[in-house]
Amino acid sequence: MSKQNQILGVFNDPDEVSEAVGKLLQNNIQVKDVYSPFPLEHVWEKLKLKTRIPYATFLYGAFGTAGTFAFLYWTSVINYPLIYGGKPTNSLSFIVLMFVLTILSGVIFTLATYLIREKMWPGREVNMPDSRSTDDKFVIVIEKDKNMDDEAVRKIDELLKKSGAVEVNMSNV
Amino acid sequence: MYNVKVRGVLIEGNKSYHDITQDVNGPLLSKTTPNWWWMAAFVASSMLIWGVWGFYNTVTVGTGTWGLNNSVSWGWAIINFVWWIGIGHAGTAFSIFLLVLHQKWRTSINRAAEAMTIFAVMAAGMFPLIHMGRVWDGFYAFPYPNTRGPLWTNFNSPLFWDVTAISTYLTASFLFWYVGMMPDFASIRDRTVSKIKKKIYGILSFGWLGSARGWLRFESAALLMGGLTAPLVVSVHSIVAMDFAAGIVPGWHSTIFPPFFVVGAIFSGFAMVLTLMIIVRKVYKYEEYVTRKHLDAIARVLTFVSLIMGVAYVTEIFIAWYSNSPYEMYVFFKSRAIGDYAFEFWAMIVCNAIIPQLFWFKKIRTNITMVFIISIFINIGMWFERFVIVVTSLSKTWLPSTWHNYSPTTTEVAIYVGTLGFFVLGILLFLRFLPMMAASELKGILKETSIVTENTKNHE
Amino acid sequence: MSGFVNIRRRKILRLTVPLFLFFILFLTSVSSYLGQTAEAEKNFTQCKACHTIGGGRLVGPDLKGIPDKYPEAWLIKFIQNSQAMVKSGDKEAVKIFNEYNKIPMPSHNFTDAQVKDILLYIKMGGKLPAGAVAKNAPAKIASASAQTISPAERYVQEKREGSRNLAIFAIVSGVLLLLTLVDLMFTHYMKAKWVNYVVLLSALWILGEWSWDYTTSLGRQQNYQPDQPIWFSHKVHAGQNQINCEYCHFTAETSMHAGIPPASVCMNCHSQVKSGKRTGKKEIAKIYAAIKENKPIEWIKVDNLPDFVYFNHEQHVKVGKLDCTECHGDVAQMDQIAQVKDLSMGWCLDCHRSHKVQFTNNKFYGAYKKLHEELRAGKIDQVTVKMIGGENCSKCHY
Amino acid sequence: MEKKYWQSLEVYKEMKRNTVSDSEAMPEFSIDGLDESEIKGKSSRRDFLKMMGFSVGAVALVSSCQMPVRKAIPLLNRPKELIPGVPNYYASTFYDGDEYCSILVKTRESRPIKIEGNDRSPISKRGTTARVQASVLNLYDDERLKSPLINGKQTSWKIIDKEIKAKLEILKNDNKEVILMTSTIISPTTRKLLDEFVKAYPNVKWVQYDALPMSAMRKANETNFGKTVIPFYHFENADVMVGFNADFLGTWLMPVTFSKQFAKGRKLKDGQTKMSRLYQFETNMSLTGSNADYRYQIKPSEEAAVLLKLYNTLAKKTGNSVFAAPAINTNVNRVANDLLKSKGKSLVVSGTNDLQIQLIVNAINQLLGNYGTTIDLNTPVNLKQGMESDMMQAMSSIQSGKAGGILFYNVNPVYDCIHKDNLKKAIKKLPLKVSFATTPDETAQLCDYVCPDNNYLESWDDAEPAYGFFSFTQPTIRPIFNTRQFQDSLLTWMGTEQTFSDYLETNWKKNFFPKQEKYAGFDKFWFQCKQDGVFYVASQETSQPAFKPTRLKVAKPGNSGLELALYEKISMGTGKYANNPWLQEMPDPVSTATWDNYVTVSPAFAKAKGLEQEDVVTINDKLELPVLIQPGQTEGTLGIAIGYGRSHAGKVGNDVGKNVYGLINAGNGIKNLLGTVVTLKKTSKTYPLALTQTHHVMEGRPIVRETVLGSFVKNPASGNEEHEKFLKSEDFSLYPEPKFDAFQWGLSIDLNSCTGCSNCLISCQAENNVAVVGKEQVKRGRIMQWIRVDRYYSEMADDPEVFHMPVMCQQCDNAPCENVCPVAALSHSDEGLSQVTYNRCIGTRYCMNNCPYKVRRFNWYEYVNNNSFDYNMNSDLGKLVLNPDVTVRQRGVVEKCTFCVQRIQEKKLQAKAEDRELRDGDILTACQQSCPADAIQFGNLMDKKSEVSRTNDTGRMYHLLESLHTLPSLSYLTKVRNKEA
Repeated sequence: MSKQNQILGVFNDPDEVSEAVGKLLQNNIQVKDVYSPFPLEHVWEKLKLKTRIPYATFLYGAFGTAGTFAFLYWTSVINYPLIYGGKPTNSLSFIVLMFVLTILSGVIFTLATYLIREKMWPGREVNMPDSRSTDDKFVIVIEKDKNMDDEAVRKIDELLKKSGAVEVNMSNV
Repeated sequence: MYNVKVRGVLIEGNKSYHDITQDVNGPLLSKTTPNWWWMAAFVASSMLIWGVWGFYNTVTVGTGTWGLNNSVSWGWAIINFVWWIGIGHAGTAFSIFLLVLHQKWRTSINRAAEAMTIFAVMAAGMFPLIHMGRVWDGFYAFPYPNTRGPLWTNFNSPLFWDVTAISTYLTASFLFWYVGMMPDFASIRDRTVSKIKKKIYGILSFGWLGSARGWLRFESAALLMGGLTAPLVVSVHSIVAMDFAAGIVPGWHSTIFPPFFVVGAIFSGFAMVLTLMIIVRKVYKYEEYVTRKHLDAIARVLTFVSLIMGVAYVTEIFIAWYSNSPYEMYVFFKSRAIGDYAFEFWAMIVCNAIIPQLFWFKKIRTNITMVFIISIFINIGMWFERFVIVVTSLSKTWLPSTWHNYSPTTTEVAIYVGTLGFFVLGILLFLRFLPMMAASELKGILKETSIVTENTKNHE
Repeated sequence: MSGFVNIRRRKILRLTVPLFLFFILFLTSVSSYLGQTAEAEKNFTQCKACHTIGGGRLVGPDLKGIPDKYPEAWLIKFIQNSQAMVKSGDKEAVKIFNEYNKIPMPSHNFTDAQVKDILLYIKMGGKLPAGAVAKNAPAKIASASAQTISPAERYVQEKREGSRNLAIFAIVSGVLLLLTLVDLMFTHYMKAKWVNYVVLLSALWILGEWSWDYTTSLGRQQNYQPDQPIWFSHKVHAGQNQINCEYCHFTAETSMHAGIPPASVCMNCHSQVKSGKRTGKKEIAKIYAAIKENKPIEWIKVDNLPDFVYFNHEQHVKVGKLDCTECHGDVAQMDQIAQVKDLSMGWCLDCHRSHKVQFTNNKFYGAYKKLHEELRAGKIDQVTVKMIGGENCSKCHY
Repeated sequence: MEKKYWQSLEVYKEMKRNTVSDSEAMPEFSIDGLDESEIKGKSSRRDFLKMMGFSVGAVALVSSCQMPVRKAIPLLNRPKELIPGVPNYYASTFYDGDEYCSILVKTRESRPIKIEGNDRSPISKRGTTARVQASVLNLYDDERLKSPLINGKQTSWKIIDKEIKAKLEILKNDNKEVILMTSTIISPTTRKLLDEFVKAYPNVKWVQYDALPMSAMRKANETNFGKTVIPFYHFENADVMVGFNADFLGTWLMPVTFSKQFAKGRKLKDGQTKMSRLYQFETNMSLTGSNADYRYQIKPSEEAAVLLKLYNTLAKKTGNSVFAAPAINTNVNRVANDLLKSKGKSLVVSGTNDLQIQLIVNAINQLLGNYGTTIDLNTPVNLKQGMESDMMQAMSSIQSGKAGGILFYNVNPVYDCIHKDNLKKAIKKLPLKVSFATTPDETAQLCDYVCPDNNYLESWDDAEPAYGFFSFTQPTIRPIFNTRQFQDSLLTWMGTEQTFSDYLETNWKKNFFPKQEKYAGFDKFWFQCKQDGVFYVASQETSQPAFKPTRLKVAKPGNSGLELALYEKISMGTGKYANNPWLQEMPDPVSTATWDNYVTVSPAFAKAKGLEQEDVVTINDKLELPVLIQPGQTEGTLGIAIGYGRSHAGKVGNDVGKNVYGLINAGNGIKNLLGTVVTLKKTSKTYPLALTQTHHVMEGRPIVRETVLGSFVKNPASGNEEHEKFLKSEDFSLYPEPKFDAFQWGLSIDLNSCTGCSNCLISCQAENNVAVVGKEQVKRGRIMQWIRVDRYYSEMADDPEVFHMPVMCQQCDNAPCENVCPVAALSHSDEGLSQVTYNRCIGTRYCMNNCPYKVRRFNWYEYVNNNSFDYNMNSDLGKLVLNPDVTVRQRGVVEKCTFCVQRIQEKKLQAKAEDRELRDGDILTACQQSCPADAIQFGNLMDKKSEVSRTNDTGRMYHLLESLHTLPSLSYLTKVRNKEA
């Protein structure tokens, strides 16, 4: 018992989960995380989770545009200007490529950022609190720190049960 | 918010979350591979082998083995290229457009559609390379640093835009597709009992957890990638269209081409999706997920698009007449309408503009067999469209002294059939080893889009 | 022969050092000679093969005092085409011809003026004022005669080793790369992940480096140094004996090909010089053999341009006034010729982009009105090859 | 031993053009210096080095960098005038028995690679024909005999000489006739030699034999003027020309000369508004007919009647007596009036070998007083001296057994004689049968001795095509094989040690040198002769001989069913060149067909008989030929080309088409190509014909722009209204128009001068290493020739007007092709050239689509070293003709006309090296250099005084498809027909 440092509330229904999270927060109990088979917007709202990926993506896109133009200009105006069909070397047709490559850099770097941020890579070992959370169960994880006595634990357990947890387990990660 | 009363149910038959997991993962986890799969795979691979022969023939002997000549120097290779690219549009169109537009009904189809995109675009991507005959020189088309000055590529050439656009498109849609699958890989990882599968799907899932924070980032990343890729759906085929529109060949040189091609692409793409899904839902018993409503929705889209196609054809012809250029007029009114390629021309009109109009009738729209047949017709019609554009225009250009007709050789046909084989084989492998529906997304919409089920009731 | 000449040459040097100061004074006073004698020196390199000045008899007579011995007009005629005179039965000519066992002196297409300069040069004992002498660089000759390996050759060797080492690196890093990947995916042996990533990146870098190095050398043969059918040393001929390049590569100024000398050209000297200092009779004998069997010598081409390139020596040597060494390296330092430059298209273009055209002193370029105006207006200070289409594909590819 | 390396191996006398060469050396031909060869595929550019035994090819061994080891093999002794990498030009003479032309031979590393026209010749004036251009390829023909043969087995000259001499002696002793059958000999020296030979062997009977003689004309002139000659014609002096089945621009007598003259009379340069007019009465649509202002279709049987009608009309108008003439409904009034208007400045010729016709023609010309102005009897033409009668005698003496031996020189009667079957049988019996053929042809097959003659590029000779016009042939290469010049053979058999080159020189020293005063010393004179290649002595005669009239009578043209009109193709001629792939693949200027002969029928006839193109029909129930529907063919007549159906021509020419010499109309012992009556039956079979053009009308597009003289005089820009419109309209382009400094190369083609003879096409092929692709590929629209001579009919009807238009790369300044190449293989040079870099091309073929002129050619296969394309580029010998300055394109590469950029570079370099500015006319493109009509001008458009700028500066100039605003550097001048609007 002493070793186990996590309280898992396992739910069947997404709505109940978000309610439960709400209750827990009201009783200022820190919810470490919520594991679910699909995204739960309400939970994010309740946990006040934010991400800054969109800003990053914008930068990547901007870089793509600028970089492409710089490259095109350097290659076909400065480095080796060749004349094709009487067109000026610095021609409108750059726009097409700038457009496409903006998207490419945006997509690739966004993905990269996401993976890095999530520390995901092929073959990373996982230890899920409850593997059913990729199937049909929704798991609330609560950190059990030293100063948390059994009373507190029981309270949490009760709270979870009340808000519809089908089972409440202790586990250690 | 999605309203079941208004829109009707998207997932039928009282599915619980677990059922979905079972239904999606089932085929992957089962040890036995169904016989129909083997048979299909055999047919597909024999097609592929014939294609490989054609490819070998081309590479060793030369493009002389094709029916092309100095006047008509683009033929089946380019036609098929454009055709495949067109088909390759459905996936992205589905997942991304509908994702951006929050169309919930896409969830059960988009995964398969995206897979289709990947393989279709791969099939398409081969053609420009084969078309050259000397495939080993293909790398010249990329601007890499070299000791030739350095000598770069011609950034004005639509063909170069093409190379860029298509590789971008392939990359983007592949990544998007893969990212979407990671949660489902995880789910398989956690369900399977076999050690190997666990390892493999574990690696594939990049160690997915499904925590709230993870989901948040995942959702935003996915949405961003989707949002970025969305314009590609338009741009890629516009650029393909520019291959022609930027050329001065009568019958090509027209501003209508980019939108016209994009629409055509979506047209053929949706048709191909229809064709596939009708088969898949049969063999995998997925009627509850891919419901008649889905098919109906697609059918409606097709009807609308086919109308646009019809308008496009008429516009083209009108402009040809309006331009009062003898060259344009000859191509449209002599060469196409009554000339050597009249059959292809009229086949195109009938298959694309007329037959789909049958969807106006609910009877036909709801009759799966009819829908299937019509979708096939559309695919054929779109192929003819590309034939008409490429060949008829080239065979009758500016100087009558250079006019020459074109007909394909076995080598060309073989290569085309080969890519069909490749495509089918790809889809089969996808069906066998990858989750063919986005389980997580399905779960996400289950509650709000299906009739209230038991397991949710008793908690009230 | 080479050694023989060398000893003589050094002796001459010592002998003529006192004369130096005098000459400087003299020549500066008649500086009008300078240009000519400098040219005369260049031309005289053709004579050096068979003659010395005060160096005693070689293939041909020692030229010391010759200018005074015969009337100038006669000498001019003789130098220009000795055989004609012999045929015409000129007594003196025939006498010399027989005296030097019937080895005809090849006719030289010098103008009378040039011959006069050469005669003057001989009068002067083959010396020039300091400035010119530096060009002549006796020091270099001294060092060249030593058996040490020349800078050019060392450079070539280093390059070869360099690329070999890189290849080894590449293989090692490839293995490392594989290990890291396996570890990241399956074994998870390495606990400190960053090590994996560092290895990963550096390995990729090295592989990239190597593949660039390898791919760029494809279809190229920089540092190519084949063994020739005859052990022929440019160091001896061009370096020590100072034979002018165009004496053997006779068409460099008149044709697209610089010209590999026909055996007959070799015979100009080797009909007499029958053994070399370092190779003895063995190598030179091959020439005789070739001629006896009437089989041409199959030299191996060293400087190979990439395929599909039209290169014209006349354009570069005569019109462009390029020095041979700019492309062929310091041949005078090589015993065994190697391709020093990589002869890539980029290399060609770099020169075309930077090199100044003989613009104002060739009437042909008069046609470029706009450029001339800009020059006059001072918009541009020089005309590079690029400005007159030096980057056009059809300059070299058709 | 000394001599060995101070003298060259073989001593030949020759002179290098334009540089006085002091050397007497002829280089060892086969050891080439100073040029690397490369492994196949990587580049075949210099593949010519791999030749014969000596393959100095790449020894592919693993060297330090996996590169093939390339050898550079210098000559043992370099002859002074041979500078490797620098071409030498030798003035020489082309004469093949039918056609004469004075030429320059371009040699590289002492290897003839190109024939050019000799501008110093007063006869051919720098012009050539396609056949002359292609003749260089015959030098490198794989079929050439490598050594003398006895009964088909190789042997040495010593042996064969001994045997033949012995036999000759025997025959001489028992006084058996020996027939020496040669083609027409126009070489005075050779004639002298032959006379001496006949003296040495009195039993030898010398017969000149022509496949297509012009005996009728000689006879006619004999009757009318007492001179058995062919007169010299001056088309340039004629205002009105009337041709009767005489294709004098294509194949008749001296096409080059006549083309030059014809063009001269029709040039509208520098404000000239006078122009001659050509009427053509003919059966087939000939090249000349296609250039006629007025063309009338007549049946062969009607020709005489029409002529007589013309004569009578003229006679009436001039008050001379008329002859009874059969009724004929061809209207000749217009012609008659025109002729009378320009009396003494007109010319009537007939190509028909028929005495009656030639007599009438003479009478008409006499009536019009053309003798002395447009016809010159005092400068007779020496071509075509063969007389059927001599041949008949020879035949009879062979058959009767009077003859005991026969020698064939430059003739192939077993192929092209009418009685070939009897001949075959007859000569089998003869004890001595010698052939001097260069290839084992049909006749040589039957000979037990074959003494292969040199190719003319390996021979010494002189020629006198027309009285006083001398011309010289000198070797440009040492005999490649163990062959010997015909004349040398004769000399040997006469027992003299002298070589023919000495014989020639001595003969000139004795007989011709005294005829001139210009040069005091013979050496100087001889040198000059060889340098110029020609030498002219004016004839002393001034007054034309008196005309003895004869009674003109004409048989009534019986309506005798299908009449056959055989004709010579400009490419194939009499069939000597059947094994020349260039000529086989050259499209016929009128029908655009390659690789075959066929039956041409009129559209109406085809409709009536239900014939389609390519249907196979039988002629006289035995000869099967495909049908080609030919607008302009006379109703009720058929046309078939001779010169096909060779059985022993070689790998290229064997069994191409059908041999129709048997159908020659030889009634009354005179060979007449026209008038044989035949039957035609349709079969169910079809046979593919490889035409380069499948659509024949302009669809009302402003492609060839034409006007008539009348409106041209009023407004030089008439017919060119499109161009006016183009100039008026503005703002085509987003981008500024390209600017140039110093050079912008331009080429202009005068559609009025161009006759469509296709000489440029072959010249270009020779200069630029253009591959031959074979019939199958031509049929599939993959012909390679860079120049395409488009031919349009005004309508696909029975009597169309014809347009010829050479189309090559237009070198557009706004080139559509350049924009679309993804790999930058195409770009624009600072001198206005649309440059193509072959080794960069990856073969997307986008440029080909986007080129509105469709002048870009794709290498669909590897055409070099590929056994499925077994033409000159597949044999080490054949590759010797390749031009080392031009890349040989490999498979999958797009190629096109480059304005002969290699020539531009060469001349620019020359100017730089000589420190002078580039002169206008320094650079001559291959097509321009030898154009017999001077229709092509090339030069610098930046230089406003240059020829091309001035030509463009007329109202007639326009660009092809200029509405596309591609801004071509190539411009055309409108065609002007001299006819009423």
